[in-house]
Order: sequence, then C-alpha cells, then structure tokens
Amino acid sequence: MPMDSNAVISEIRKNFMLESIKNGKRLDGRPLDEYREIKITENFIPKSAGSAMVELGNTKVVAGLKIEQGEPFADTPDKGVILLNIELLPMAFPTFESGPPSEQAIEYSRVVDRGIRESKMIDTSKLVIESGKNVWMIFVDIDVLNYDGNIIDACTLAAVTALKNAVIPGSKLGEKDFKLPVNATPVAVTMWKLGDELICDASLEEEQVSTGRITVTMSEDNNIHAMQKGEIGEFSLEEIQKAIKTSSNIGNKLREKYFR
Amino acid sequence: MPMDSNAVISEIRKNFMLESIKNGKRLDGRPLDEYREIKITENFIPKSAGSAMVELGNTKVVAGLKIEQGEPFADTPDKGVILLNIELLPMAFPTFESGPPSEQAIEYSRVVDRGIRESKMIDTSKLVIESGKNVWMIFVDIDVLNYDGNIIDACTLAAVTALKNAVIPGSKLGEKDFKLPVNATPVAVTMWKLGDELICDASLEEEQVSTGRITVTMSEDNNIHAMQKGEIGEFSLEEIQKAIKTSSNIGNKLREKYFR
Amino acid sequence: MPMDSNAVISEIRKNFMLESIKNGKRLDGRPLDEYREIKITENFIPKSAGSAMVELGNTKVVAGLKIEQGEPFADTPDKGVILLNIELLPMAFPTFESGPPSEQAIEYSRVVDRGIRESKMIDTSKLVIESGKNVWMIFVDIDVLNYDGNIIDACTLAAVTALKNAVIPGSKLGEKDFKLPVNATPVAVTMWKLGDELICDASLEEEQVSTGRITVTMSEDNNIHAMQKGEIGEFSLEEIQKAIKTSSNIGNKLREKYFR
Amino acid sequence: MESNIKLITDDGLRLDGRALNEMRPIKIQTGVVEKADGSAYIEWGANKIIAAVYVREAYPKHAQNIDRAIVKARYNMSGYSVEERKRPGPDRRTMEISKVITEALESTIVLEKLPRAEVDVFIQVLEADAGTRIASLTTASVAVADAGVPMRDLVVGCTAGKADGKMVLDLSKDEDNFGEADIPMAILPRTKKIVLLQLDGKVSQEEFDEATSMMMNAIPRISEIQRNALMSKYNVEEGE
Amino acid sequence: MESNIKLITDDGLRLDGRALNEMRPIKIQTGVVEKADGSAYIEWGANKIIAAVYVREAYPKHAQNIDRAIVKARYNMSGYSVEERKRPGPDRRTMEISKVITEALESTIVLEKLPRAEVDVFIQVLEADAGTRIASLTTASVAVADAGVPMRDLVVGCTAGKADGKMVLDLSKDEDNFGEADIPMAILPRTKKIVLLQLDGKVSQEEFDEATSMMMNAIPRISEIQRNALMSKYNVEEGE
Amino acid sequence: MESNIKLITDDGLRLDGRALNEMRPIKIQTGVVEKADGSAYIEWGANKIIAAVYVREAYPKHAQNIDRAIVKARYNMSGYSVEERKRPGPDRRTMEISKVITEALESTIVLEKLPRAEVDVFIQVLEADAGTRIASLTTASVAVADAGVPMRDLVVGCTAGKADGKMVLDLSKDEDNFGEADIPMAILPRTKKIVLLQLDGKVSQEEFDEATSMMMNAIPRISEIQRNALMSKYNVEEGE
Repeated sequence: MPMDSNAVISEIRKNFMLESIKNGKRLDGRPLDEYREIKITENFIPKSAGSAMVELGNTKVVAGLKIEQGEPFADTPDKGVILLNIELLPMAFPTFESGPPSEQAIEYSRVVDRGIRESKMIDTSKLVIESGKNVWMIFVDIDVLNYDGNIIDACTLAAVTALKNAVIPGSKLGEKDFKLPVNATPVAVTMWKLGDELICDASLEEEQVSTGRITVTMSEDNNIHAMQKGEIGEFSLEEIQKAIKTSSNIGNKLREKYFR
Repeated sequence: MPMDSNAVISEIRKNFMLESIKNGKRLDGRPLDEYREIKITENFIPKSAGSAMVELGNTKVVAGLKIEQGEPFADTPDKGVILLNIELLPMAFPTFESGPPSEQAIEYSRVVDRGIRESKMIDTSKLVIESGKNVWMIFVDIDVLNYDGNIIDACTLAAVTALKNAVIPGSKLGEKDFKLPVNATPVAVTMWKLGDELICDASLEEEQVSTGRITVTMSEDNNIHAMQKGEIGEFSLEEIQKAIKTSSNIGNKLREKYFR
Repeated sequence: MPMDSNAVISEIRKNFMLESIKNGKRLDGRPLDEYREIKITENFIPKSAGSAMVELGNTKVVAGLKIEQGEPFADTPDKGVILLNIELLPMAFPTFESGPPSEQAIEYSRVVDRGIRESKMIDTSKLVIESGKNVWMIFVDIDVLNYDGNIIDACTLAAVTALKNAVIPGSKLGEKDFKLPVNATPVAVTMWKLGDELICDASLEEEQVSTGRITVTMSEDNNIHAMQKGEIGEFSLEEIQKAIKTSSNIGNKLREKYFR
Repeated sequence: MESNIKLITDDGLRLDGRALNEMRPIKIQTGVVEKADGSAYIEWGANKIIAAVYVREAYPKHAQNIDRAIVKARYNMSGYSVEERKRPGPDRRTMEISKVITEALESTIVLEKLPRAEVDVFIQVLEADAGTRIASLTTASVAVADAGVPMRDLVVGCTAGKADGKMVLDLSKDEDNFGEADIPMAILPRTKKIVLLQLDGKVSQEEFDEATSMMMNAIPRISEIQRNALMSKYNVEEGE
Repeated sequence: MESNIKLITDDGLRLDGRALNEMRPIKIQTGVVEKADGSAYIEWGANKIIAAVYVREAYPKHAQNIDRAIVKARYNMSGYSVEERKRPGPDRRTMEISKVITEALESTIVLEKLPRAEVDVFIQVLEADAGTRIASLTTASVAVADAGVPMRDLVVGCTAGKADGKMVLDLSKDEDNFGEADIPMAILPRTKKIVLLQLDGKVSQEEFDEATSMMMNAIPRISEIQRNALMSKYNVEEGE
Repeated sequence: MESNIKLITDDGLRLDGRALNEMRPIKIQTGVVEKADGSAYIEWGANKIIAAVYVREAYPKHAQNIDRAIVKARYNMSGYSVEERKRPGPDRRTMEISKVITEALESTIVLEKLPRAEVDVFIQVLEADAGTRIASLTTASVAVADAGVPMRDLVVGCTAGKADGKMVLDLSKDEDNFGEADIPMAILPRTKKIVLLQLDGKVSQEEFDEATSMMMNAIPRISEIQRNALMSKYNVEEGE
C-alpha cells in the first residue's frame, strides 16, 4: 500500500469511513463486497501476443504478452516457461519510484503468478518445442498506470484476459499459429479489514485505513489455489473462512460476467 | 555540460565574454570558428589494436581499440560489431562521479558513434569470420582525462584516428593481420550559441555560458551523417543551416590537415 | 576493521590496553601471541559438500562448500575452479550493511583465497572432467556471523577444514564419490601492531586500537605463500621478519593440533 | 539503415498508401492518469504513449534550484511494446531519449516561475511503431500544460527522413528500419524555434532543407490537435 | 507441485516415519550472536537458522517515524544452504519472504513504545530443509524478545499441506517439492490471531479447515519451546 | 603461477635483457590534468598511468571526520589497457588494489592537517604491463604532493619476485605470469617504514629477505625521480 504523507487521510474522514462501513455502506455508496465499475479492453496492444487493459474505477493496468523461444529450466525440461512481472510505474502514484521493483511490486507479482500457476490455467507441457532445449517462453508484463487500490485483482483480471487471447507464433517454426491452451480461469479476490468488517475492491483511501489484507484466488473447480495475507494486521480464523466464501461467490460472478 | 557551483562564471565575466563574442573575438583571442591547438598522438597505447591521444587545448582524451572475436547481433549476422563507449573519468572534472555512465556520457557516446556508423567509415561486412556465428568485435573505448569543453569533437577525432590505424589480428586465425577497411573520414563539428553568435570548439567556460549546442558530422562526401541539438536552448532554422555550412568547411580543413 | 562510533574505545581504556601489552599481557590475560579458545565444528552443514563452523572466542564463522560442474576459465582449460567468498553478514556487527561485498570483505576473501591457492593445497588439475569443457567448480562460501576480530585467520581455518572434509560427487557422473585431493595445510596468522608490540588473534577492541595489520600464510613446507599488510599504519622490516617467524611457529602448532 | 526493400511504389505512394508528405493519424486525450497533476495519452499511427506529470518540491533540499524548476523526463518502454520483449529499466537508447526530451521541455517551461520545484515527466511507451521520441515529446508537452505548468509554447514534434532516395514525412516503421535517414525535430510553433533536432543517415544540405520544410508545414496541424485536446477538457469541465 | 512420488506409505506414515500430524523436532537457543542486541538460533528438523536483532535510532532522520518504530526483517540464504549453490544477495523469493516476515513481526511488536527507532532483524538460513520462512519467523520472534523489544506475544509459525491427497503437518522437503499444497501460517498464541498466511497448490475449503486445525493444535508446543529458550537464558544469568 | 617457461637465460639475464636487480626505466611528469588540484603521469616500463587528486570538503556532512581528512584512492583500468578488453567499472581485484593504495597513502598524509576534508585520488591505468599497483601508488603519491597536501614523505613502490628459482627486481609481465612469486612493497624512504606489502607464491624466509633487500636498494633511485618531477614543475613555474 503506497504511503503519501500529503495524501494521508484525516482522522475525521477516517472515522466517518469506518462508521459508514460498520453500517454496511462505503463512502462511495457501495455495499461492502461490491466492486467498482470494471472495464476490460481486450487486445489493447495489437502487436503483442495477447493483451488487455483493465480499469477498476480509477485503477488502470495494462497486461501484454510476448512469446519467444528459449531454454526450459533445468529441473522442468518438458515444460514451457511463464514469467510474470508487475511494474508499479512511477507515473501511477506520487511516491512510486523509478528503478528495480519494490518489495510491494514483487509481492504483488508473485501472488498474481501463484494464482495463475497453481490453478493450472496454462498447460505448460504443451509449450515444448524440443525437450530440454527449446520451449515457448511467455513473458507477461503488467504495467500499473494509475494506482487507486486493489492492484492484485486488477492485474489478475488483466493477465488472465491476455492469456485467454494469446496466440503462440507457431508460424515461426513453419507450423501454424495456435491459441494458448487454457484449462482454468483463476480469479483473485482481495479483501481488506476495516474495523471488524471485510470489504472487497478497496480504493486507495480504504487501503490506507485498513488493518490487514487477504487475497484468495480460486478457479471454477472451487478449490483455493493461492492465498496471501499482506500488510501489518491480524485476522481470526473465522475471518479467513469468511474471506474464502466471499472469494468463491465473487469469483463465480466475475467468471460468469467476463470469461464466458 | 558539467556544472560546478564553485566554478560558476561571474556575471561580469559572462557579460564581458558575450560582448567580446558579439564583436567577433573570444576571450582567448580566437575568432568565432577557430579551434584551439589540436595535438594528436597516434599509437599512444602500443598494446591496443589502434589508439590515439587527442588534446584540444586543455581537453585531453585517449581512444583505444580492442579487437576480439564474438557473436554477431541476431539481426545482422553478416556484419562485424563496433561498440563505442566514452568514459567521463571522475579525474577529468570536479563534479564527475565514479559509477555507471551518466546521461551526458551516454549522449556523447551515441553522437560520436552515429557519426562513425552512418558515414559508413568502417565496412563491417568485411569483419565476418563465419556468418551468423563469429565476427570481429571492435571495442572503441574513449577516456576523457581532462574536461575543458568540446568533448564530442575531441572524441570523434580520437576514435577516427584510432580506427584508421587499427589492425585486425587475423594471425589469431592462422591468417594475416590486416588493416581495418576504412571508407570515409567523418569529422564532428560542434557549435555553441552565445548571444546571437555560433562559436566552434568551446572551452568549458564558454560551454557554461552558452544557450544551446549543435553538432553536425559530415564526411568527404559532403553529406550530413549525424546531427544532435543538445542542452537546453533553441535554434532558428537559419542558425542550423549556418551550422551545417560551418561544419562542412571546418570538416574539410581538419580532414586535409590531420587525415591525409 | 569495522568502525562503530558508539563502540569507540575510551582513551583511558586504550592507554590501559597499550600499557598492559607493553608489559606482555593483554586485557583478557593472554600473552601477546596466544589465541583465544578455538572451537572447530566439522560438518556443521551436513547437506553441503564440506563444512565447518569456527569460533575464535566470540568470533564465529561458517564455511560451506558446494561442488558443481561448469566450464573452466579460458586460460586454464585443464584446471578445476575454486571460488572463495566471504560475507560479512550485517548481523555480525552494527555497522555492517546489506548489499554487495564491501572493500573489507573483498580484501579478506582475496587474502584467504591466496593462502589456499598459492600453497597448492588443492590440486585443481585433478578436478577436470573434460578438458576445456567441463570441470568441478568448488564454491567456498564463508559467512561471518559474529565479528569479534581476526576474521582472516578464522576464515582460513574454516575453509581449510571444510576443504579437507570435502567430497566430490563423482556419483553424478556414474563414477564414485571421492575425497578432494589435498596436498598442503595452509595456516594464516595475522598480527596487529599495538604500540611497539605485535599481537596475535586480536579481539575487536584490540583491532580498533592497533596501528597496522600483517597476515602471513605458510604451509608445512615452511614457505611463505601469502602476505598482506592491511589498514593504515607502517611496519619496519624487522617487524615483518618477526611476524614471519611468529607465523611459522604458530602455524606449526595449529597444524599439529587441528589438522593431524 | 539499408535500402534493399522498395519503400516507394511506382505510383509514388508509400507502402502504407500515404503520400510523401502525409502524416499518420494522431489522437490526443488529457486527464488519463487520475493520481498525476497532469497527463495525456497519444495515439500516433500505431504508437500508443502515455505521459504523466508531477510537480513537487525538489528533494533532497540541496538538489533544489532556488531560482528555477528542475525538469526530469523519463522515457520508458513497456515489455510488450516492441517486437522483441523489452527488459524493464533504462538502456543507453532510452537514456539519450530521456535527455533530449528533458532539454526540449526545459526550453519551453518558464522555469523561473517555479523556484525550488521539480517537474517530473513520466513517459510510458505502451506500443511503439516509429517516431516514439517525438510522439512522446508531443504528448508530454500536453501533459505538462495539463498540470498547469507555465510554458512559453507547446512543443510539437515531427520526423522526416529519406526512403528510396525521396524525402518523406513522418516515417513508418519500415521506412525507419530500411530507409536512408531519420530526422526527428521539435519546435515551438509560435516562434518556429527548434528545441530538439537529431539526424542519422545520409542527407545532403538540399535534402535537409526539404525535410525541414516538410516538417514546418506539418506542425500547425499537430499543434491544433494538442490545443483541441486541452480545450476539450476545459469544455467538459465547464459543462459539468 | 506434482504428485508422482508416493509420499504416504501403506501404513499411513510419511516417508520420514512421521504420523500425519507429527512435527519434526525443534530446538531453540538464544544469545548466539554476541554483538547483537538479541539473537536466537533454531534447528527445526534439518533447518538451521540464526536471527539477530539490532535496535537503533532510525537513520537518516527523515526516515524516522516520530510516533513508532520501523521494523525491517531481512531473510537471507547462505551459499551452501540449498541443493544448488545460492548466489549471494536477495532475489524475488527472498524479498517476498522478508516482507511477510516483517509484517508478521510488526503485527506483534508494540511499535508505539519505540518512537524513532528501527528494529533490524537479520535472518540467515544456514541450512534449508522445507519450512524455512516459518522457522525463520519463529526464531526471529525469539531474537526480538531477547533484544528486549516490547511485544504483545511471541509469533509462532507452522506449515501444513497436502501430500498424496492427505493433509499433513510440518511439510518435509519431499512433501514440499512433490505434494499438492503448502500452507505456511503464523499466529499469536494468546489470541489465536493470524499474522502470516500463504497458500499455494490446490485445496478445498474443507481441507483448508483441516490444515488450520492441525496447525492450531501444534502451536502451543512450539510456543513452549520458544518460552523455554528465553527462560533458560534468564536462569543461567541468574545463576551467575 | 607456473614455471614452464624459461625466464632467465643461460648468461644470467632476463628475457628483456635486464640483470636480476635491474629496474625498467621510469619517467614521471606532474601537472597533466589541468582541472585537478594535483596530478602526475608515470611511464614505468610499458606501464602508462595517470593520477589526479581533488581535495575538497567531505560530503555529505555526516561523512566528515571533524579532526582529520578522509582519503579515497580509486584504481581504475581503461578498456584498452590489458590484453583482453577490460569491462568498465570496479571488480574484486581493482577494489582490493584501491584499498591497499588508499591505506598506504593514508599512512603518509598528515591527516590532522586537513580536518573535514576528503582527498580523492583517481588513478587511471592506460596501459598495463606488470607492477601497476606499485607504479600507481608511486605516481599517486606525487600527485598528492602536487596538490599541496601535507605528507610525511613520498611513498615509493617497487616489486620483487621469483623467476626460475632466482630472486629478481621489478617483475616483467612474463615473470609476473609465469614466475613463482610476486612481492609488491611500498615504503617511506626517509624512515624505511613499510606501508604496503603483499605476497603471493612460494618463497622461503631467506628468499624474502633477499627480495626486500633488492627493493630497499632500488628505492632511492625511484624516490629521486619523484622529487625531480616535482622540482621541474617549480623550476618551470619560477622561470615563467
């Protein structure tokens, strides 16, 4: 969660926010588990192998794929490689800096990556050109252009959309181009604790007031594939169980709406 | 242009300098388009494959070449490789720092490199040992030992001299050593705007007073092969056209004097 | 020698220390050339190819080996490779920082490495799998966990112990595992100048008061294989000659006690 | 730059059907990065570039100029923006571009109006298709204006070059790769002063004059698109 | 995570002979790094990890929080600690682990009691054998207490996971590599609040509940080992 | 260091024709870097090395020593200075050399005379041909003097070593590569105190004594060359 001393929320507004949430309603009028307007622009970058721009309210991210040939990892000679990287661009927020990825960017990348990897969305064994020597490498680069909260969910939506559209350039090998083989549709749902409540799709100012973040990524098999408690703060086991149920419900809704 | 608060030019001296230049004469007595004494020491580094020390007044640079075998770039399998790098050594000026090259050093490197590359001075297609696999790589390293202005012209002179003397170590392949094939002699001429005038071969204090820098690199074909407007400041189209003519004239003179 | 403004020794204690040493006795009661209690725990890291924890009083270091296959250096195609690296972990002392190795860590690494290399302790010509292509590479990583002086001697002891126990995993090539061939037992003895005296195995506070450090590494052939004068300070030739004699004596004793 | 590929067809048109002095379509939109003080997005042909501006007190204090603003533009490319995946972070080419863009902006911002300030201009190339540096500068200058930074004029960028021996306006990717020269230039339309100029390739003095006159002719149109982008924002705001 | 290897034998035991809900042996010792303000060493199965804590004024001054402490845990692996030699320095995995360990410790340290301070926690994994992050956190929390830093409770870490379709406690290296899920968790025993939780693999909601209940049962034993380590130090000190 | 190559000919001379205790020619010149406070250039055999010194207030302020100067020597090699092209920037070898040169200079500079100051010594090896570290130190110490920094004495460096079983003075490149030992040393001629000493290879105590006595004999000559370089500058200046 980015810190910006100029943008710190006043105590009055913070209390007002918590009071409102206690009564089941957020400052922008949303119920606790409702997402902001979601806008997905598929194939936003025509030259990439697959891409999407995702807007969650003012949060704006772009995912783009490049697919190249390369050597597999030594311990998985019969699997293609997926490399996912989130850049929190310095344009996205006043305190984000240029340079190598921050701990925050790395954590976000790894959580998004785990959801996609562990749900077995992509069958990487179908990305082998020559065992142990040459495989398709999928670079999933995700840029955060404007930061207004809930980056993990936005980036997962963008990456999953881009992967679903992706085309492997088989023609470079004298074969046919083919669609990336997709087996599952993971959806990450992140919740924040504000007072005693859990809310979904926090805006930046809600993130700044929250005391704990929990992400649960599930796929249509209704299994949990990734979880991550983030930020300072603590959860009871009951809260975690509630978060899992919420993730299951919302994941089903989003999958229905955006990935049919 | 290096900034040094201790060395900032007083307003009085600055006005005196501008007044003098308005009258066609510089503080050291030179006319506007005249270079300081140029001293070129060829083969300054006998162990290198080609080298030169160039002194432009107090500005002092050394260019040295190493020629090694290596892989060509994937998109030019039938061409050798020239890699040119300028180091603004921390010894050369009080505010220069150790570490990776500054933006200034990179800009200078790239301008010098473009003049040499685009004039087709070196026929890199003659540097191929085995197509796509093994070519001669020419490392042109240029060290700035003392910074007293006009680095681009000094470095171009040094690099061109070193390349003209260069010997390819064919004997390492059981063949004969041979001179690097040279087809052109690019000369960079950089001009600075002081008041409404353009001057050549600025000293450091002239650089510090100037409002704009323009480099024009031409070869004996009288074509322009590289241009670079640098630093804050603006030029009219007429000033640019004048700069091109000056570069053509001075380039011919320098070529006549140093590269016959 | 690490500097810590909070831990700087008071003038009174410093003078007391120097006075005591002048009289042949140190603040902890040791004679000038006596080591603190040495504790060597062999095979401290069972999963490594060889390891040792060495404690010199409160100074605590761990050396561990990894042995992998790799390419030899171009200029020594018929030799295996030994790479030795000391990490002054930030936990070991208040002013040690995370990040790339400091000048101090690099100097220590290189001095320990030279003693081992130049004594020809390891016959690297026996580590070749395929000439010019594949050799055994021995990574000797040494971590300093607590810094209480005399790191070079402690690290040399740890590295030498770990190498003496090391097993080359020949079984990975379908052959037998075999002990690393060892031909010598180098011992580094470092001395510090305090007043006009030389002392061995300085504690941290003795290091902080000293005016010069000299390391002499010898093996059972009674030849000198590495020397290093370190830190600001100066020695007379007589002091150096005395240091060599001390190193020879102590080296023999330590070799007798720990490496028979 | 090699000219093995035919870039001008027999009827005198370019491979993408444009006339020699025809620009690609340009679209600019402001206010696209909500957290920033100013921002603009440009589509110039297939180029897609976003620029965002933050105006703040320079930090640390000793880096401040007490009498004027510091400007820092950073040109950055997304991993997916070019043919081969671009590794994150600056390289020598992007550092040079950042420098010339910074200097062009510095030449038009009224630096004395913002003592002690730093104007940070972040440029992200999402999709690259020839001419990104001048498209970046064109949109960055709109973003700087959108942030309310005082400027003497908006900077307008443009390229010309040589393809199959002919001078052409606004190089395409193929013309950039296989043509004989590339001349990016940026000017302040009001005074026609040049604040960015680079050249690489091979052009005679006459060809250079032809190239600059082509660009000078194109500049008013680009300038108008910039102004409309800034205006439309104010119109909308007034309408609310 | 692939399940090609049989991880549970026919008599319902694991490859190392443990029952499904059986922990590996754990030993903790304090005061192992003399220069540090606090330290602790843990052997958890074959894991060997050392943690040392320095409490100091945060530096530089503008990085201080005037009303509370900053906590920075750094998880680092020795070159010889894993199968293939680990290059020195942080990588993406260790940076993520450092972050979640830092946040777990921040959740229990009474930050307001140490305004302007920085609590630096250095963790060195000397030998790694599955579960290093929770073993690190468990020993780091003892080291923080050893340094006299005020805490609401000691953090206790633990893992559970899925192997051959069964939920198992405290994953072994093989179960970590070839099992179907890995769930590291850390709690404050007094309130049973969760301060670290990660999961990767595939588990149903019921399996998740089984895993957390296994871990909740194991926590008091680990907590006792932590307390004994801290006590024994004081006993010795009293005896001196 | 391997001794497969014959380094001493049958008539007892070395491959380059020198006697066992013969130095290569040395030339030193001051005032070669105009912008620096002091500078010197040395040609020692085929070695070509330049050193420049800046004396300034240490920065940032908290890095200052209130009672004495900080000295920082940086030994750097040009890309073309050695057989295989040297990549720019420090490596482990150059960092160690920078450290021992810094410490040797610190041992002779009267640090207390320059409180709060930093003495930056930049050394650039333009051409390397064995013995660069002691040639660097020898010329750096002249550059420091040229900058007017108070010194107790000029440092003089020298090497000796073992080749074909014989002790030789001032190793050549071949003797350095294929000889049996290398002993760089630097002293303050006035007191004969040693401020730099390294050794690698294999030498007995007697051989070590022979090496150091060879070097001690050579030192006055080098010292004189240093002094002449500094003098000639003043002579010229006076003459102007």
